[in-house]
Amino acid sequence: MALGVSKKEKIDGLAESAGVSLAASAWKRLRRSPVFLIGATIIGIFVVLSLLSPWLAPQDPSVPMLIDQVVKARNEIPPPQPGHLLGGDLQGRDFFSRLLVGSQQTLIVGVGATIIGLAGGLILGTLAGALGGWVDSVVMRIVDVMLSLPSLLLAFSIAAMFARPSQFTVILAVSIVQIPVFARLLRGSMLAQRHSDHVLAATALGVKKGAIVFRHMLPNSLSPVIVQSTLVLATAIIEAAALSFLGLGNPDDRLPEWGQMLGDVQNVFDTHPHLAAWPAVCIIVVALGFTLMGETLREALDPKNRR
Amino acid sequence: MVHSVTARRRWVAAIGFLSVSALALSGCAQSQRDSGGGGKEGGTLTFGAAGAPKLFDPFYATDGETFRVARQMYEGLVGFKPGTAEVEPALATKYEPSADGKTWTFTLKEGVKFHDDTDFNAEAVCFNFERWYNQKGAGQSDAVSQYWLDNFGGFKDTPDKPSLYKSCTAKDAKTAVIELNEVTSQFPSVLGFTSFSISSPTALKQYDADNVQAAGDAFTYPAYANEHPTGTGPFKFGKYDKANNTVELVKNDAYHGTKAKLDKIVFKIIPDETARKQALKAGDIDGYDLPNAADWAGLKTDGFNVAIRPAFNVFYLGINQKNNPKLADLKVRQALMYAINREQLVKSQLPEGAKVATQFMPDTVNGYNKDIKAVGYDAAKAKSLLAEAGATDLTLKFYWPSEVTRPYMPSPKDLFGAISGDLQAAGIKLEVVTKPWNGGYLTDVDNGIPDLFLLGWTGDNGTAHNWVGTFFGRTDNRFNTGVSPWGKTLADALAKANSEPNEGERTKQYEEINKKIMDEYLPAIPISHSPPALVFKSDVKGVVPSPLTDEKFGPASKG
Amino acid sequence: MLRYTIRRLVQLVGVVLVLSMLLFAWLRLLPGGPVSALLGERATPESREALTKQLGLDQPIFVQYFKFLGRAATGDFGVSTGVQPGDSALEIFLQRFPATIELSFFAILIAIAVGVPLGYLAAKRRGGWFDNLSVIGSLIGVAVPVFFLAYLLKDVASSALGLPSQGRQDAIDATRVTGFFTLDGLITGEFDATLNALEHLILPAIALATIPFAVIFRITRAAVLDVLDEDFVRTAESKGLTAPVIRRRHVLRNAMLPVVTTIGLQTGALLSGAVLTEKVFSFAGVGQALAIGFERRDYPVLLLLIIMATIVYVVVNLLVDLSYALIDPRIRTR
Amino acid sequence: MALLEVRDLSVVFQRKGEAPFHAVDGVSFDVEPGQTVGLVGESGCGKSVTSLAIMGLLPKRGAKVTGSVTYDGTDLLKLSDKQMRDKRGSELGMVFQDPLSSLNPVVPIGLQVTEVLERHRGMPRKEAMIEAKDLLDKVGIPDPNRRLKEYPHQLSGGMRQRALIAIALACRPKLLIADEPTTALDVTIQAQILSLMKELVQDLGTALVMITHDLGVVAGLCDEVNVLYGGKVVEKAMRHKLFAEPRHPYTHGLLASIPRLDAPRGEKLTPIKGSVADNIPWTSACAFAPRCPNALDVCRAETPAEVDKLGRLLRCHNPVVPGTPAAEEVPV
Amino acid sequence: MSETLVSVQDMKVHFPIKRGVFFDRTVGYVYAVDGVDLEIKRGETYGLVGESGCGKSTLGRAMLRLNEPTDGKMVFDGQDFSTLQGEELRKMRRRIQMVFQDPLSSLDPRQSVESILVEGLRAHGLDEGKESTAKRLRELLAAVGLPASALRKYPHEFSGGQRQRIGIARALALNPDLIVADEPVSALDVSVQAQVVNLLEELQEKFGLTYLVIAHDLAVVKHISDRVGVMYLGGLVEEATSEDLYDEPLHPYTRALLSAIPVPDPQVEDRRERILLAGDLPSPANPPSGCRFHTRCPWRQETKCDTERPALRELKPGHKVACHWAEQIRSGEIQPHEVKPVLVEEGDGLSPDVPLVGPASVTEALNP
Repeated sequence: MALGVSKKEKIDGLAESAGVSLAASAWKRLRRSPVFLIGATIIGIFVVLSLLSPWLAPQDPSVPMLIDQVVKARNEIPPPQPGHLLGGDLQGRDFFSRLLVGSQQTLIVGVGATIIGLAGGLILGTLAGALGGWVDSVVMRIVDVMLSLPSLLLAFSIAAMFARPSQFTVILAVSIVQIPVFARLLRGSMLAQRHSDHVLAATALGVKKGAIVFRHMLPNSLSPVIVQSTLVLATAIIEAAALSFLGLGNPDDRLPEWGQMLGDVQNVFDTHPHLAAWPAVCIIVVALGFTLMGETLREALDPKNRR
Repeated sequence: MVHSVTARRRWVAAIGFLSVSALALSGCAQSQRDSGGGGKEGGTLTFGAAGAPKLFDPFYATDGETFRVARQMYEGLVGFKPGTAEVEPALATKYEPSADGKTWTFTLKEGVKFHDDTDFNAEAVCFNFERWYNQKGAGQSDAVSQYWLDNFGGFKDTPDKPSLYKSCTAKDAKTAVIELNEVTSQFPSVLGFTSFSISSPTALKQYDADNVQAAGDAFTYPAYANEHPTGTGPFKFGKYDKANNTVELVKNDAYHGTKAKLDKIVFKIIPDETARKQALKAGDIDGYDLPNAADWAGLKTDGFNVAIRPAFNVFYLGINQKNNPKLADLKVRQALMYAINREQLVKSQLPEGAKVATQFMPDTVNGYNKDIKAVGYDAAKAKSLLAEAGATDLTLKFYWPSEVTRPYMPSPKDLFGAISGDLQAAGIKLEVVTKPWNGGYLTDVDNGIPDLFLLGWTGDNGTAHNWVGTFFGRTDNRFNTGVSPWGKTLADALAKANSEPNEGERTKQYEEINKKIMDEYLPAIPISHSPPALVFKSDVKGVVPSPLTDEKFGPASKG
Repeated sequence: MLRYTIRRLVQLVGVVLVLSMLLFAWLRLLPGGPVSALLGERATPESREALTKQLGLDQPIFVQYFKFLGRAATGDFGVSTGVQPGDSALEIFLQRFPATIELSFFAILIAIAVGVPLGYLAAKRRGGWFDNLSVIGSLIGVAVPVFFLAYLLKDVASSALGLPSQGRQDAIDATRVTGFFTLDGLITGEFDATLNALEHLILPAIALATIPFAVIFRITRAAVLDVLDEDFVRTAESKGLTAPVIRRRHVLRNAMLPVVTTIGLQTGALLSGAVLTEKVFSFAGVGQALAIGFERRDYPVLLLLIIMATIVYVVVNLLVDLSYALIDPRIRTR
Repeated sequence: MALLEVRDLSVVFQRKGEAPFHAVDGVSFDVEPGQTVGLVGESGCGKSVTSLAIMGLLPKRGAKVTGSVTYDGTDLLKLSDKQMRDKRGSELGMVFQDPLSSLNPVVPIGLQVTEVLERHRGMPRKEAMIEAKDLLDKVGIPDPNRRLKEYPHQLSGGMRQRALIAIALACRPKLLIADEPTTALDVTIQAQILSLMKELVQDLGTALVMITHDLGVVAGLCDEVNVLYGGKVVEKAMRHKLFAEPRHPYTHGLLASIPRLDAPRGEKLTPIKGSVADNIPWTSACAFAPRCPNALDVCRAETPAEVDKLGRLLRCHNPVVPGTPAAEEVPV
Repeated sequence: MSETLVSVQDMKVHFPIKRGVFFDRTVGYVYAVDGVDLEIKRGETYGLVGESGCGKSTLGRAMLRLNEPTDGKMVFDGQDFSTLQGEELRKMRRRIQMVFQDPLSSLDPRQSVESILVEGLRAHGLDEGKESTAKRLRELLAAVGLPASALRKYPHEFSGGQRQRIGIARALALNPDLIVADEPVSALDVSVQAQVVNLLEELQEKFGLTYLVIAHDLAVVKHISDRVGVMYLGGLVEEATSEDLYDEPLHPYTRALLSAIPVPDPQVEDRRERILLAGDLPSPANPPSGCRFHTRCPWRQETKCDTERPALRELKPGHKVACHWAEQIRSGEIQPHEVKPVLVEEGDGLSPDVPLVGPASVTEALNP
């Protein structure tokens, strides 16, 4: 145990200027972390690209404008040429534009899955953590059932159950898997909060139950959930690719998504590796960005790591 | 790599010999390939199959993987000329219809014996026909006796569903007379289907062949279908090794015709297409079916023999007239045809040898109308036709299937991409729906939910009825042709042609129908015929690619 | 402990029943299903209807479910419609299970053998370049889609290393005893068969091992870091114990607790990865069956395999919990 | 010669991108053989860091230790890692504050005792076990044979601390450092442990460095007391002298702010204003100045020097005149 | 002034121990508080003292209904507080406030001091307007000796003593009659403890508060309290005015406790006779029969002690004790003898300090 150091930290903290909330001080620590900055930069570029991509893309990503250069019979696809930086894909669409625009759909999948998973988890976790008793039991049994399958396999199974696969079902499959994770995470910290002195103090003050839950328990339980969300963003993007790979993804590829682009070209991996490599690299970089952010965030928010 | 495997096998054989007695109970499998054989005679051909055969009784078979294995062991009364869809004699040396076309006399080949050493004769033929006609319970299911139901109709105890088949009489040992209830162009070519191969009556009885049970969501089959298929073909059943996913057939030394050159055929089940390719390259298999069109060129370069089958299928854009009244307008349907750049699509998306379809059957089918010319791509024309029909603001529900490849549709997604691009360019708005082939697509298409859909057909035989008859022979079909007045006309015309006993007249009628379909009705838009292929190592000879995928390995040799 | 085990097993039965009910209901309510699978594009409305009736699919869903349960009790989980059409689902599972166990075993072995020492070293050199590099490496390991890595290994590494790129395909001619190819060779004395089986295992196992490796590495690192900060390590130092004793008895033994749990969770979760890896390497295991099952909507097989996956996952985790109790006296004595 | 001579010991914690932090700032004291020396102070005064520095247990990275710690003629700070390991546990024993976290939870008590015997006295395991049993017996653990096989969580807090003491004394060290050994315990247990330590130290002739924040503990146990503030010794004297006449305002204030059991009820406590957080660095001032009722201008301008007068060491510009009551201060 | 404000009657708090194969059933109880009677008069400070695990905190929380008592009731200002439900209970809470041990954990780290203080006001509709609230907050801060600038700060920016002041201000905000202070100074540095102790005393004078101070430090309790109750294993063993208790402890446990506390005076220390208790506190899940203290009592007698639980009885005016032999011990008739320590079984996880909710499995605990 780095004794004196932790004490020193405490003293440092006290010397800080007025009115620094916990979040603000966590942010202060984050700003100093180069790893976080790398992650944040990656994500920043990714988000900006995805928002602007429809205007940045030199070509329409859904129009097979180079189809005359596609010859399936000889496994030929359009090579890079003026106006088409990376050539065309299997259907003669501009590959570079698809990569660019793909960032948008990828962001939608990641954010969508995270939001749904988060919302479901928040509802279940809050119910279980705030009410306890039989509600807790019921919620946790549901969570148990969901957790008794490895998560990716559960996502595959859920995706396979939709009669009509689409972008939305992909998001749903990936997000449902996250619900129990969020729920348990939240329940755990809510339960801890329930027994914490400051919640007791609020109860003793006569603060209403609802206010205690939403003003004290929930906000103080959110840190691990926020961290998890960041990590889920990465997972969702990777899992969406796995779904596509298994033919469980969004079959409609007019609006491209990286995972789908990667999963769809498995048959030509050996002959046109660049069709897989580009989206794969994009996915890896973005997933890494989110993970870096999540991990540094975890460190910054974890009281144990404040040393 | 190949070398080390070979060397190792000899070594194992020695050890295995010693350990066999000790491990007799474990059901161990010995080295299954003997690569020592050379020359044209003998040897083992290992063929990469995409799936496991469901069973070995051809009558109950419905899928290609099952037929592939069965057709090496069985023969029918008639067969198809190698490489064509033309009927030729097989177990029957001669067959003649009566004047009314309802009574057929088959003269049987003599000296033919089943694999169980019993005699093939007219009685055996009639036994087989009666067996088929007398299916009970689960045996009557569509999923089991599909080919009988499709081609002969009902069974003996289904009076509400009459059968084409009436009776079979063994006039003498080598003459069987079959009576039909009505005339059809299909007969006797249907007897060339592997389903209607002749089995040994003794074995059928001994192994309880008709005992099919529906269990849960599937069927279970008797011992005959699983372990004791007994036909007359050049190969006999060896074994089905489920642990290793291989089916083994051995040479029938008592074959009545030219004996097989190979000692053994091993069908090795490799579900993954890429894996089959790699297995071929690694020398683990000698050939496989349905190589990805994109790989053909590469395989050829690597010295493999890509055997392209004559295209015997049709890929079409299905139109359902029911939901959108605009689609009942011929102009709109024609606009769709003009809008699609079929030339381009065939060139870019389909394998070598694919052709634009001018009608709903390939040119090898009787009744193909040579005079029909493919309508060229003309987006402007499409637009003006739509305008004429007052359908400038057309929105169509366009279905395409995921998770499937079909010989006529190697990559539905890419085909959809090309077609939808063309349609949109013509100003048609699309509401795209994708469903898994076996997870709702077929059901929805059958239930008439889409406006446009992608589908196709692989022919069973060379009769026109098998094509246009199947598509439009009734009015409540997938295209809902009954919505338009001509739907009934078309169905009637098809029924009439089918029951025309005179072949020349029949052909003429079909040619006319085809012309009308394309000019006046246009119930759907034929797009292409694309050839599937097989690929073999260069030392494999003698397998003739068949439009019906009716490849016989009897004449094949290796090395 | 026994009480706990029984309790967990009872819970497992409950979970399996609920799960099977949900899966069954859902699969039955889906369009398509067995009828489409059996009839294909040749289906007509009549034939569909007839077959539906014949298979009893028109009966109320709970009737169907109880019938299913009854059949399941006798080991009949239905017949495959897509993976190996016509084969019984149970047979498919039994036949493929050893392959997946073998693959998972080697994958987790690799993950542990590399992850634990690396994690320990990184923790010991916390903040140093070795630590930073390996942490970033592990993060990248998690960020790479498994199947992409598998393809890289298959297409690039296999030719570079001269290893077979196909799993379990061409090792057919050895004597089969247990279904575990590596073991069979050892039992029958066909050592080259074992060697061959191992060759076929290496690349898929590496692909499958990446994520467990990354996770085990990071948990080990974190656990060691935590333990290094513990008071009892300081006590051990104050006793003047030698570094190896402190490492083994005081640091690692305590750090192992979360690591073992993670290993268990990862082992249980390997099946997810196996679906992807086995598909890429055409490795004839349960994962491949699942992959094909998903693709071809083979519901009987999917139903059984998913339930089996659940059982395996829960049992593995139970075993881990129990092993945890073996390591940690605080839990053992409860 | 003293058994332990600590001279000008300083510990500076240095973290990347942060100002160095002087946890211990020039501490000097001696421990004679058999003597008990107290280090007293509040949290953050550097007393624990001092003990860790003596034992060589501070992290190598991030903590810079200067000065000298001469034990039996050798400077411990100059010893190699290996040499230091030989000393720890055999000649230098240490007892920690939290007996639960200071014992390895997954190793039986027996092994935790025997391993030190095996290491330093080269005993085989069997023999060590017998010795361990005797040790547990000696520290008052009932049924020692059974306890040897048990794990820390199966023992009560008091028993755990006894076990820790047994471990620390297993090799009969000449010096025992006890870092708040009773803080985590209840008073009745504290009394047991303190009396045990007193007894054992006397029996073995071990010198004891007692680190605590509790002046009561020091009053009953130590021969000499060092009062630490902000990493420096501010006052040092024999215990009777120190308690009778505390001269440093901090010592004086501490004594006045503790409620005493034997004081009549109603007597007001006199707290020291502010908290440790109000410290200013020693560099050019007295760290205690902001809280000091006696503070003069010089206190904020000049670091007070250590003055050794009449057996009392004092670091103060304006010491308390003996007999004055503590100054009443408004809080904050 | 001597009117009774709080009356606790036969208060019991038993925590069920649950386990089972299929369903959790109760297999035993942790007898955290097991029949306590006490009265607190308006304006006085009642000190509750005892070692950890004796149930003093549980009793305090049960009185506030922060734990539900198993049995018994608490009458507060003539009203039965134990039976109040819902909104009535919530309203009533305004009058009884609590100060916690750990000043940091009892303050919501995400709220500024202002919102911490306003919360209680708002809950009881005392938040009447921006102006008046702001004024009230300034008053509160002034009362506890914090600058007004503290309002915008967050708890982690204060020192321990300052945080405890915030905690006290929060309790004060509602103008309570009773403040239950659970170990109010034990987490603080020695030099700071006195500040808080003095503050509590000042506030009592200023606002006429009644205190229940719960602490393990007898010196602090003695200093601050008018009357002191000593708890051992869930029950009161002695109750007296603080002078009385110190001058003449009647219960053997109290005697031992008093003798164990070190005094910062070498002269006193050198002279003192210590009564060292053998062994540890028995587990409250399995308390000894008869007198709970008999296993460690140096005055234990052959009869009665291990069979009969002594009741709290008044031995002399205002001085109650629960010991069968109190008179004899007092008179010196019974002399202490040596006691062999009795093994105390720990590690069954039934410590009352550990809440009985937790993850269902180890994996659950470790796998967020």
